[in-house]
Amino acid sequence: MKRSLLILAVIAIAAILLGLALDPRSYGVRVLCLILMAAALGQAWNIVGGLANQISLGHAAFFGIGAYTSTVLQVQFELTPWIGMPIGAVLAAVAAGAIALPTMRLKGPYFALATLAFGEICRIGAQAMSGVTGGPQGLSVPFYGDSLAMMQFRQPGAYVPLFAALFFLVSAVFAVMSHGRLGYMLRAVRENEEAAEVTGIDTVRIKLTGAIISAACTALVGGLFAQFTFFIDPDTVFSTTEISIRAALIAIVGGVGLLWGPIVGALFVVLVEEFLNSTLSDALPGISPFLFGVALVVIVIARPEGLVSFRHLVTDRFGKKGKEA
Amino acid sequence: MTPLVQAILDGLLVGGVYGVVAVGLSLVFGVLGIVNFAQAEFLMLGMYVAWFAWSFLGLDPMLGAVLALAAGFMLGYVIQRLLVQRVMSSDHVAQIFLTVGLLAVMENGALMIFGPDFRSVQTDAQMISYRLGPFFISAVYLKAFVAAVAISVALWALLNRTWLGRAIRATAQDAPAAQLFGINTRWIYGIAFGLGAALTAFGGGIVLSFAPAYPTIGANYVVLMFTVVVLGGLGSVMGALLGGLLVGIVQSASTLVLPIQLQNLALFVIFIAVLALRPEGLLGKAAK
Amino acid sequence: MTTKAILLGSALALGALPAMAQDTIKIGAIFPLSGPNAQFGNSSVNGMRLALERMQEETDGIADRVELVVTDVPAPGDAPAATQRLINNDGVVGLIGSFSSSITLAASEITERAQVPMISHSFADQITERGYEYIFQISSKGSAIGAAQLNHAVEIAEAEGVDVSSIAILYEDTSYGTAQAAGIRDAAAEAGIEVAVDQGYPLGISDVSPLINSVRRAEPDIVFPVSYLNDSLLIVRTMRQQGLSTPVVGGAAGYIIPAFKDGLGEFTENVFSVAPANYDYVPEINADYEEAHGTFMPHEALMYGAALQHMITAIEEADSTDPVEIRDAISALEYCDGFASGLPGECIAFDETGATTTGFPIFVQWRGDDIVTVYPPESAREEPIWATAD
Amino acid sequence: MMIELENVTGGYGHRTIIEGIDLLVAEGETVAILGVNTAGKTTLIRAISGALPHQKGHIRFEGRDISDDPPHARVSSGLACVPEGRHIFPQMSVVENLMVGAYHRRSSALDEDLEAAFTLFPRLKERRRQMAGTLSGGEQQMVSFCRAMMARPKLLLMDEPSHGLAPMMVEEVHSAINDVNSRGIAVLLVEQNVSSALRVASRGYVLDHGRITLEGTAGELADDPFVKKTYLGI
Repeated sequence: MKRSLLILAVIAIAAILLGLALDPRSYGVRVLCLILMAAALGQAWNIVGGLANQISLGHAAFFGIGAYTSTVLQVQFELTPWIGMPIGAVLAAVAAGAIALPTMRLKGPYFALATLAFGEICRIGAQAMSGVTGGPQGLSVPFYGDSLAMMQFRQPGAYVPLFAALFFLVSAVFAVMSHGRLGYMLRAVRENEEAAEVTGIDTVRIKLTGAIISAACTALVGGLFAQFTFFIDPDTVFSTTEISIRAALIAIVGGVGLLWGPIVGALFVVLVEEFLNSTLSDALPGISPFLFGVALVVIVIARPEGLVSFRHLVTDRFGKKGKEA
Repeated sequence: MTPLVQAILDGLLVGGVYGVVAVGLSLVFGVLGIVNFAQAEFLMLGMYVAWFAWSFLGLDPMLGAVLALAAGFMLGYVIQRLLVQRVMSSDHVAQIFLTVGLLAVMENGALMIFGPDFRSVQTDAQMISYRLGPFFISAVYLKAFVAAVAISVALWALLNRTWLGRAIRATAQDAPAAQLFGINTRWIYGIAFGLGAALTAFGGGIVLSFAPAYPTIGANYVVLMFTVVVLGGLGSVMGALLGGLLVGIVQSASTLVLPIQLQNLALFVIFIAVLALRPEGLLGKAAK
Repeated sequence: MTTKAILLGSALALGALPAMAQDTIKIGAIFPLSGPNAQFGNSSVNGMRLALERMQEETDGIADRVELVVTDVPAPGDAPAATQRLINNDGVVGLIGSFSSSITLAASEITERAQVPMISHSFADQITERGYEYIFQISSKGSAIGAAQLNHAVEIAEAEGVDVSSIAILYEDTSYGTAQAAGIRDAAAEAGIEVAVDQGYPLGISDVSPLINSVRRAEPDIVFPVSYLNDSLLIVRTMRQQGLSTPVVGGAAGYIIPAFKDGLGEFTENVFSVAPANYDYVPEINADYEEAHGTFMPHEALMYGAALQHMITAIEEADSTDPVEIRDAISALEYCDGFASGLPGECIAFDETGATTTGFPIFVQWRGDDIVTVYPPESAREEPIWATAD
Repeated sequence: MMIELENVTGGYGHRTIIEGIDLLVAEGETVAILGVNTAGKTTLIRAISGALPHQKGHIRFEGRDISDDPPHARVSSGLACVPEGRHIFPQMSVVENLMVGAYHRRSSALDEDLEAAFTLFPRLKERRRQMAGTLSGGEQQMVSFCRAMMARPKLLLMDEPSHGLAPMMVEEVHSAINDVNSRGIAVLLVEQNVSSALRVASRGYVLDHGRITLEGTAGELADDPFVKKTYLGI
């Protein structure tokens, strides 16, 4: 575990140094921030998706709650995101607890669909509560210029250390969890829930803890996202495709349940997307998301276990019918 | 009382269409065990097929829907054999993300092939409604409902009265055992996926009679389809059809008490509650 | 690992390149070319290309050196990266876009900080109410358009001796729908008109019967729907089905595009809509557009064409490719030629917030395959016909 | 020879469960395979029915090599299976379950076969319209058995047919096996209940840790000291 933390720190510092080397106004620096953000998002998802194998498709709920909490507090009370973001994390944790209770027993696609519906509920809720959230018209982060106290800067370069720190924080949480008792128990639950219960593991509590930590981390990413883009609306931050599926995708493309999975996944997803967008976007509308879809299909077919592989899938025709839920 | 009856009537008619659109999703899940996130793209495809049939052959969308059925079947069968079959024994994660990738490919492929234009049809039925005392029955939704009922009956007969149907159901319930009795389950998976795609595409043809086709139209229906299927019981064919009627009625009747903006919120809350309390669906086993 | 390394390297190298070429001047265009608003994004870009072409033919100025860098931004989440890329990699000196308000809002956060000017025709009031210096809005704000949708309709009706005492507002719950509905609502309150039905509905609704049922029960004098195409077709059809003859006054977007006619045929006749601009001011430009694209020029093509011409003229006036100087020139310029002569007010000029000082909403009415400007009287090409549907 | 296994090795993934199996069943013969729980009996049955993902060696059915045939093709050759755990189709009626058994023939002339099945187990006739999932364990075993017979097999593979059944039912199942056998259908029977298996079968093999360790006639095996000690508890 110490080695993992050390490598993570080296990656984070390397990212910061790279950020310093690049022009702080440049697109490259923005891409660097996006990669770090994607890695943090994928890693936060990985806590429930990877360690407990609960395929959540509703993490946009927590991302959105994080983004809206810090932004609303900033707009209404001029509260700094340094305080607003942790409050958002707490609210997201509460939301995660609330949704975990009815959905925890669900498995596989059932869990995925229930969480997906939860994300949609949050999106519709944010749209309807226009008094607080600004409704469908969205919310702009007040412009303070360069202000460390308000966590905002003119140039994307200044965000690199923030994203690097967040990336390190979330990844370290994952590393500590996966090596620690909690991670061990989550894995036990993943492999065989009944057996885990028999050996005295309180599976409900374990899964709840995992869900809450994962949601809090996701909310922090959402809060920093709002500070980085300055404008949020319900369709963006509660988006099933742009946030929920993307968070899962990053972890899955890299390798579910692995510390390095979301990092590899974030590099792959963000770079391929940005590469396609910057080279093909004006050539033929739709070609870049089309090719991205093709890449996804090819990866899933060629390496269903992700780019970093680890899991032995025993294909027992009698034991596993592909719909064990 | 009149508004409520009218709301139920409206909900029932459009609910039949929801049922047909969603039944393909349920069939695919029931037989293959795969949640197909790309299912709504077959609706989009069906709408385009029916639109071209209307535009170039002058066919009513209800007839175009039959062509859509055939096209949907062929495409679905090929996709299953070439792609989906390869992840049949993989983890759920791989299965879900294969279909997410397909969604992106199909939606953007349609944009590149058909362009971004809205394509709608004009039929006489669109502007007519029948009056029954104080009630209105929209001709276009009535036609859609009749087509939905007809295809549902055909599907029921196929599943329950033919060797192919028995093979499909046997594969859904216990694929390894089905294999032991001479059922080529791989082939059945292809047929079932194709059939699911065909039914959703047929639904697309019907939908074209009242809504325009464009490349991202599937996104408007995807959440609705999942709701219908979950209420009816994932994997249950008849449940999906009944679930469609139920969703149509809930959507329509809820607007008498709730702002219509929140109609989907109400559906999702029911959705999660059903999953948590009755994962076999509100309409349960009896419907299968 | 090697492919990844190459991708990473190339992406970052792209960022480090100063991409400003010597003789071409690049202007960025940010529009949804895929996704649900793709059609509107495409026609906007078509209008801009036509505007550039005509300017290059007609003048010997800087237009010959202008290159339009178009990029697809289907959703607000994609806007920041695309905007940054256009500014830093392509070296655009100004941006035009985007069709939808939320994309414009997201993109303008980047242009403001990068100090690059952007001209938009999105409706949202917030766009020029954040105190930003680099964003310009050539159309009236959503609230003003909503107010005009109500006030103009009432004026036309009352001129015909029809009394308006209660109305229905039906709007989709998007940024555009809610903003404009708020404008209608406020104007109704001011005019002392009862809002008998006030319903927002989810985008992509598949059955509007519940909405129409409530309209039928409330019996308003006018129905004001604000929506894109899908819902506009459903609303008009369902009303016709039930024999409701309440006049419909559309809220731009779905009501003034060629596809509206494709979907409704003869039933579009005499349907009113508010609009930010209409092509019948500039028949000659419209003829060019129609020849190239087969339909009349929708308002977004006209507006964005005008926006581009304004920006090019401002670059010429500034005699500089420094975005800050261009911004000042855009702000100072009153541009009345070319596409701009097709806008209500027939010119483009901005106040210190970047909002338009010349533009105002107009009323159009469907006549056959065309839409004609009918109100206010000083802008009208033809007289409005207040005919209730039979 | 009905079926002939030559040096068959197989398992799941990288795990080998059975190794170097040589086995014969003659026409009309009933052969038992004995062994403890983890000996590999079910794996062997799956190798024969074609449901094992990885296998090597040769399986010949009536002299024809069927090693590479998928399971559904082996049914048409004349092989039918009563799988372990019954594997009936729970949401199909009894009649429909039986019809699936005749799927490879897809003929409409099923009434005769259905009648034969109902004669064998009259109780099924009473419940012909009932969903199979709602039947008792013994009744489900009857369905599973009849379903296999509907395929009109030449060789019937039976995997633990008496597992989890009441003693009365066990008797009924074994008498049904005798009945089948008397009609000239060969049976390969896997049983944990060694004493009753040896009463039904004419020959047997003992499987231990995936290998055949002993073979002989039922009488020889019943007298074998190792079999006595290990399986019969004598």
